[in-house]
Amino acid sequence: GCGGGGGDAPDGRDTGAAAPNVPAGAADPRGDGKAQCSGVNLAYVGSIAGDNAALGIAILNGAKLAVKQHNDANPNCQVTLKQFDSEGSPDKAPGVVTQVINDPSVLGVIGLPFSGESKAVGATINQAGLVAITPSATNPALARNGWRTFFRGLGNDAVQGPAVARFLTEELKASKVCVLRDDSEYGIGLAETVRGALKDKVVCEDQVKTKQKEFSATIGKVEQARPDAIFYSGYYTEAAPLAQQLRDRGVDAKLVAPDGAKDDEFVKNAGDAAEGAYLTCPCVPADAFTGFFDSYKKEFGVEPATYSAEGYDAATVLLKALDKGLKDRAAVLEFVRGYEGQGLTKKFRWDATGELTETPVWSYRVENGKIVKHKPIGS
Amino acid sequence: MALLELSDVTVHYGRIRALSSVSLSVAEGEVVTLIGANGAGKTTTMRAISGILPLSSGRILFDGRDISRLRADLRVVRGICQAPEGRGVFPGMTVRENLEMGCYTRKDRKNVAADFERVFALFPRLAERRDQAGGTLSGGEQQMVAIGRALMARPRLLLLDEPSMGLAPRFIQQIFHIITEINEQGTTVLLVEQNARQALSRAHRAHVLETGSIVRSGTGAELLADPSVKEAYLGVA
Amino acid sequence: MNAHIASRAGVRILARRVGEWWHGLSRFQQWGVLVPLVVLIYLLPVLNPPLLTTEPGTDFPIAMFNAARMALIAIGLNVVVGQAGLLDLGYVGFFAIGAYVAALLTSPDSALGVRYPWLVVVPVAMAVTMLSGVVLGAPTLRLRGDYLAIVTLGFGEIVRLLADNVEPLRGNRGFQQVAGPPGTHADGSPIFTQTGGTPWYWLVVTVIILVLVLVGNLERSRVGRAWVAIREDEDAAEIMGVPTVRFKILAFVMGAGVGGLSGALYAGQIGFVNNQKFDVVTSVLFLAAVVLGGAGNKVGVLLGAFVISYVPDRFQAVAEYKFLIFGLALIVLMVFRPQGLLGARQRLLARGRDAYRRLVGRPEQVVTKGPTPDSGRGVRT
Amino acid sequence: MTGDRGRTESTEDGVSPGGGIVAELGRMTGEERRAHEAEVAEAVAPDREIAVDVGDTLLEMRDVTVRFGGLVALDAVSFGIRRGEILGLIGPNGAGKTTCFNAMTGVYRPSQGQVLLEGRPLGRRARHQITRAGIARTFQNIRLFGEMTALENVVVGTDARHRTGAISALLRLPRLHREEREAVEKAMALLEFVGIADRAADRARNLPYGCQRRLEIARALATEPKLLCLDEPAAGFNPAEKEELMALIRRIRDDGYTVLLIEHDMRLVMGVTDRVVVLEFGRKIAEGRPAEVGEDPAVVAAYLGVPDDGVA
Amino acid sequence: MVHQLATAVAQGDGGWIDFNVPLLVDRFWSNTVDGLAYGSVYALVALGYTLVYGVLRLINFAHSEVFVVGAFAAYFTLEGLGFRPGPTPQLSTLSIVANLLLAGAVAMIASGLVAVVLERVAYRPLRRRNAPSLVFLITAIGASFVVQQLFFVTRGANPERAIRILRPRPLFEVFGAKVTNIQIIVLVAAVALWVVADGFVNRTRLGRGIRAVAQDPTTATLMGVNRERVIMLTFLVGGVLAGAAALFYLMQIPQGVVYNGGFLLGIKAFTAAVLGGVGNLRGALLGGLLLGVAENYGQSLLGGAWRDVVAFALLITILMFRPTGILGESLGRARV
Ligand SMILES: Nc1ncnc2c1ncn2[C@@H]1O[C@H](COP(=O)(O)OP(=O)(O)OP(=O)(O)O)[C@@H](O)[C@H]1O
Ligand SMILES: Nc1ncnc2c1ncn2[C@@H]1O[C@H](COP(=O)(O)OP(=O)(O)OP(=O)(O)O)[C@@H](O)[C@H]1O
Ligand SMILES: CC(C)C[C@H](N)C(=O)O
Ligand SMILES: [Mg+2]
Ligand SMILES: [Mg+2]
Repeated sequence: GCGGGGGDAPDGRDTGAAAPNVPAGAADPRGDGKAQCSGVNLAYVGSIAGDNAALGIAILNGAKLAVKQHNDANPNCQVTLKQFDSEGSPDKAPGVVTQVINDPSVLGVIGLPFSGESKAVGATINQAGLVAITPSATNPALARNGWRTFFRGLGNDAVQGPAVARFLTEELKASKVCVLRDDSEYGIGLAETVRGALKDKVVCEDQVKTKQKEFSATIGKVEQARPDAIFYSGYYTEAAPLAQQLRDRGVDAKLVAPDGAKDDEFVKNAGDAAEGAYLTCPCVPADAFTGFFDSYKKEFGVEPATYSAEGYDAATVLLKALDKGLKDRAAVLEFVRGYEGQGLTKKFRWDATGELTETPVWSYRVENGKIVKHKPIGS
Repeated sequence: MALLELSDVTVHYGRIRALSSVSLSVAEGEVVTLIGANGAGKTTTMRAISGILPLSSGRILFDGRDISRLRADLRVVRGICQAPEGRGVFPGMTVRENLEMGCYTRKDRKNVAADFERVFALFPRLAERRDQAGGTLSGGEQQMVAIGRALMARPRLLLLDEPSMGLAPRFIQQIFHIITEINEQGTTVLLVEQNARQALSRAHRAHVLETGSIVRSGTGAELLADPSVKEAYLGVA
Repeated sequence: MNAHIASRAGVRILARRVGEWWHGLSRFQQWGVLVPLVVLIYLLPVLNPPLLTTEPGTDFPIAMFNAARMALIAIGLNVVVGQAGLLDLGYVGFFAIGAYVAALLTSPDSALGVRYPWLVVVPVAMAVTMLSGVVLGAPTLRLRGDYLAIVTLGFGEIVRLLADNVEPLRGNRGFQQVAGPPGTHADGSPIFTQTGGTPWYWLVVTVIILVLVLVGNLERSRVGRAWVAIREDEDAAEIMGVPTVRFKILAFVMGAGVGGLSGALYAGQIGFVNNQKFDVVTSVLFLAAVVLGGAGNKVGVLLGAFVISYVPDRFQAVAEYKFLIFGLALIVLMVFRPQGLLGARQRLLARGRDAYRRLVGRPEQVVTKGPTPDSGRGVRT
Repeated sequence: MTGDRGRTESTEDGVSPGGGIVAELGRMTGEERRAHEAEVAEAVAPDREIAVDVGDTLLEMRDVTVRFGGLVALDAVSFGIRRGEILGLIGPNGAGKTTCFNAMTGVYRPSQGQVLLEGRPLGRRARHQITRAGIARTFQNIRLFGEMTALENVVVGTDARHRTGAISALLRLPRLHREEREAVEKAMALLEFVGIADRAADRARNLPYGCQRRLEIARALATEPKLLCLDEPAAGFNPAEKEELMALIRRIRDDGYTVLLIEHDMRLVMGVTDRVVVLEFGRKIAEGRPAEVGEDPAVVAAYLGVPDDGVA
Repeated sequence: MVHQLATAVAQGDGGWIDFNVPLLVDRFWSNTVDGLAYGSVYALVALGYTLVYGVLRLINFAHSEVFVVGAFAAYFTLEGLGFRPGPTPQLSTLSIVANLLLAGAVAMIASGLVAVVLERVAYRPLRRRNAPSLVFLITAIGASFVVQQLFFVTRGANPERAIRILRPRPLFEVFGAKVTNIQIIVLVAAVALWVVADGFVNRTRLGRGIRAVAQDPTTATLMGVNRERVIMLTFLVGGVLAGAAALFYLMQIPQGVVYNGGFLLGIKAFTAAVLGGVGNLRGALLGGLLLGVAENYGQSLLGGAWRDVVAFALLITILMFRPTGILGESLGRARV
């Protein structure tokens, strides 16, 4: 449902104060410290060194933190978080997932972060009966494949898309929008919903390709259409140079991009061009969860990023299953299916397709070279 | 003193021995000729002297200094230049540029123009074709380029590997005149020829190669008269 | 340094000895060696030998399947590059076409909305690829040497870019659940799955043996000789009566067919096809397999393919460095054995061994490439 | 035969000719040898009707002109080659002799004029079709398949006459076996015929120059040509070897082939040809019997030069 | 089935290819200008391919990595000079020029050195062992992997954050197309470098040596040409040009510093070399500029996604009509 946050925020700047604090009763990976288990592990599968790795690493670190806290607190239940680099790409993921499936000690997967790779391997994971909680893949169609093992730890783009459209028209007052997208499952899907919601406000469209660095053709189209705002549906790797080249060419339409671009890498790579850009995300600002924020920063030397908290939450759910002494994949699957509990970011309870019921969306903004939270824009 | 001296030179192609213990010498100012059947190792000898084939054993002295291990291009600097079998014309260079390559290592640039004239006078055909690409020349024309190019180097020792091959009879005679002439001007010549009668009659000394070894040596006249040489290489005239 | 040279010479002598020993055996004795060897090869994924294993980095049966698939590709490419001497840098294009045909005909993502059985799909994939071989070959085979190479490279890229841009080919998103061969175990679970490499491996090895026999037959016939003649001197070949264009297209088509077949197999095993796997680098890896093994030598090419596919899988454990190691391995191997792991001597006469023995009293000169006067080897520096 | 003379190398690990037909040849008596040679001749030209139709025109050059940019390499050249003869084509360097060959074998297309084989214009036929129609040649700059053995080189020539398609090769149908066996027999006989049988198993590139020239002849013969074109076959031969080559050319003709010969060695030309055509600057300047042509002052001036001593 | 596929193709939103002629017309001149500037990068890299190809008949697959080295070298130099990713600093013209020159010089030196080292490590041993030419291709690929992976291992998969010291600023207009300061600098410098390289190869003695080795290495040796030195020199010149190209590339695409950033560019540059006639220096320049411009027209007409297709389709078409490239190979072919 869409009851939540957006309307409540009195004014964009100060919503930080209204952000959820560590919610009462949020699940803690440490548990009671008496868990007993052995030979059971979890796996993170996602981009570690490949494209858009920063997004993946933020998640991985969140999960690592959860596992570390768990292991420190539970001497009799030492869980290893095995890491598999899918390089974020749908063609690499199948091979990697095969590895994971063929490792019998892995009882649950945190991942895969991106929609494209998730789609490519969903059926295989399903066949293996291995539960996988994605902390970030947002393509709505993922949940409609009938995979029993697929669980999404956040809102999908069917929520984010309309929120973006509303944001563009209501908040930014744009009446002419260019919708640009990349060629990923995620980019295409999200652009589709945004376009559907914007209807005739869309004055130009174009598609860029994964790893593209030169965008003169796209910019030519944009220049011709003279939009008030540009929505780029894709990841930061392409978003950054695109933004920069748009500005170089003197295009000054407002730039909006989704969670795929919400990373410091975007700001760093786009240089001055990122300034003032808006980013949307079905993720909750992590700075409010002070405990998590501090331990993360202490552990990794950097602040938590986009989906760190979601990664932490997903890992926590799976750790709970292991703490119960579950020893096989089927049992863990059943456990997650019936799971109900508060996490850092939201309440976790999945429907039959693996979707959550509570799904906030926020907007962020680049100010002085930093991404700062802006306001909740939907749920 | 000998300008060039090969002692016990052995050369292999892979596992195949092409020269076994060949010793020969060429004195300054001489014309020496090598004759032998197909595959006797004449070309191999020339290549070994020029340094494009490594020796398996033996030594080559040039001007009293051991050049057995000297790089091929440095031997050219020392004054050894070869007009190779198969001509080796640079196909994409014009006749002029090909000839120019002969002077690649020459220091005395001022005489080059005169040498061009000399070569063009010897082979008027080349003068006509000076801007034609080497690769499109006829076989004989290429042979002229190869010889002309070697002359352009003004070497101390000129190695000619079957210079008459592919030339019209008129030019064959001319080639032998040229050999005599440049020899008289002070160039030492080592000549491989199938045209044994001509070669022997113009050579000071000659060697017969058979299956990689020297089987007979002597002055040109001696070998011309040698019945076994006559039978094998001169043809029953 | 000296030891290094000595060991190098040692390797060469050993290789020669083995070669001579093998060719000295009678057909019957050769079979006696071959059969157990083939059995051993079939058993590899089951044995999972300790030193050879790629685990924990990569599942061993899958690694073996990958190697076998690479071997199949290498055999196909070897027809084009090794035998006919046509440098093909776009072989991946054929591989891609095979994979895409399989995907289009079996994936639920396909706009065609059909799910044909695998056994139908494979011949269709091969046919389509062979056709594309003609399409590429016919207009471009007049080009010589490296010009052909760059055109094939362009062809491979165009195939990939079409996959990128043509809407129904789904670009980066790709096709999932591409079908594999039919068959279920007794308990009803499918034999060919994405996670089980062994059945796939057996399938591919069987296909390889079949293809080897056929390609070998071609090699020792007029066709194989025509290919080598074209490789050696195209003008002269034509003037000696070899219809060069026809044989070049034939080489392309043969190569393409095998490429398409391996593409379809690949798509089935991995279950997913998108535009990312079909870039020039992949093409170049295929080529590396051929050259590393010894272009023109079928057994060599198998070995080369094994190395190319195995090294990165083996070093998965040090994932970050695997391509670095791989690159170094390529250089070192090639510097050590420039003629390929096994030399490139081809036999071009049916029952040629007997013929030579009878006629000349010794086998043909099976020296691997030695120095030639034109090689400049003698140029010391 | 000169095969034995041609052999040079002594290999270190003792690979030597050993047994086989070649060694046997050495052990034959004169009688046996002649019988064997008859056999060889039979294999080389199996069902050739020797010297039928001698005299009609096999190949005709009709006003053939070849231009390279502004350069006229052949200028309206016309001459005919009669079946069964040995025709010499001579002329100074760059006169257009090789260009003539190239025009006949489809390497160059004449800008004007026609080449007719047995009265039919060759037109725009592809090179391999011209070979199948019956013209074979050797090259002034040797063009062998270097990595193939001598035997294989010749077998490629025989392939021009074979019908094995890709399918029968793929499946080893019986035709393949038959043709393969025939091809090897015939190729071997041809190698013997030109005198390099003992080198059958060597790679072409490793043969010395002279043997390579012989191999080219064998390969050309293997295509069963009606007309054999030899471009300076004696280049790189010594006089004794030239003698043998003359004999070989004569035998080729006696086997029923027609031969067109480019050669600069006048003794050879005078010795074997029936007629001679002389080119200069792309034009025909003389045609006739060798003795006549040799005396023609224009030919002497343009080509032969004033004899220096008795040697050619 | 074919029918189904055809309908599926046609239905993909409004067809998957549409011809946007108005856009092409509208942006014709600006496409031309951009294309020339971008094409000069291709041209400089293409020169390296063409030189090496000319001498060794070898597609130096590692040349794209030589380019990458140049890019990293330029980048690190700028970083070393105290510039940081993010906003472009305000600098005087003089200081911009000086910094760019310095970065360019370092890039050229680094690329030149790497090219020479590559030659030593990957090619020379093979030459000595008389390897067949395909093998060179494979070690080239191996070397390419190694260089690439060294950057990958040390710098990761993500592009370096863009450092820019010069922002594009339109200087003047040609037929309504803005020409920026960067484009002018790049074009002028590229052509100047080409002139120097062409003069070197075609007019100097060493240049003649290069050509001789290209056409017949053995005979070249017999004429006294030091083959190894010529080869080294060729790699050096090619590398230096690639280093310059890397700087020009970065001026236009500052995000381009990444371990595999040379790959596509390398292929395009090689395509350009072949397009012009490989082994032919003029061809490399022509091919590079032509490719740059044609790509831009193509992407306006058909959409950005088709940019690369246009490049390769152009190549294939041209080769079908001119089998040795537009200007033809400069190395003659032996006659039959
Ligand atoms: N590249 C090679 N590889 C192997 N063997 C070779 C090679 N070149 C020449 N030979 C062998 O070395 C021997 C000598 O050859 P060489 O070319 O020196 O003979 P030659 O006397 O010049 O003959 P010709 O008169 O035919 O030119 C021959 O037996 C030949 O087969
Ligand atoms: N492809 C070409 N381009 C330009 N000129 C050519 C070409 N081919 C041949 N020529 C010229 O045509 C003339 C005739 O050449 P051709 O090779 O026919 O001579 P030839 O009579 O065989 O001479 P030789 O006895 O020297 O072999 C020569 O002057 C040659 O330079
Ligand atoms: C990590 C996220 C940016 C991933 C993105 N939401 C996707 O669905 O692919
Ligand atoms: Mg010789
Ligand atoms: Mg000629």
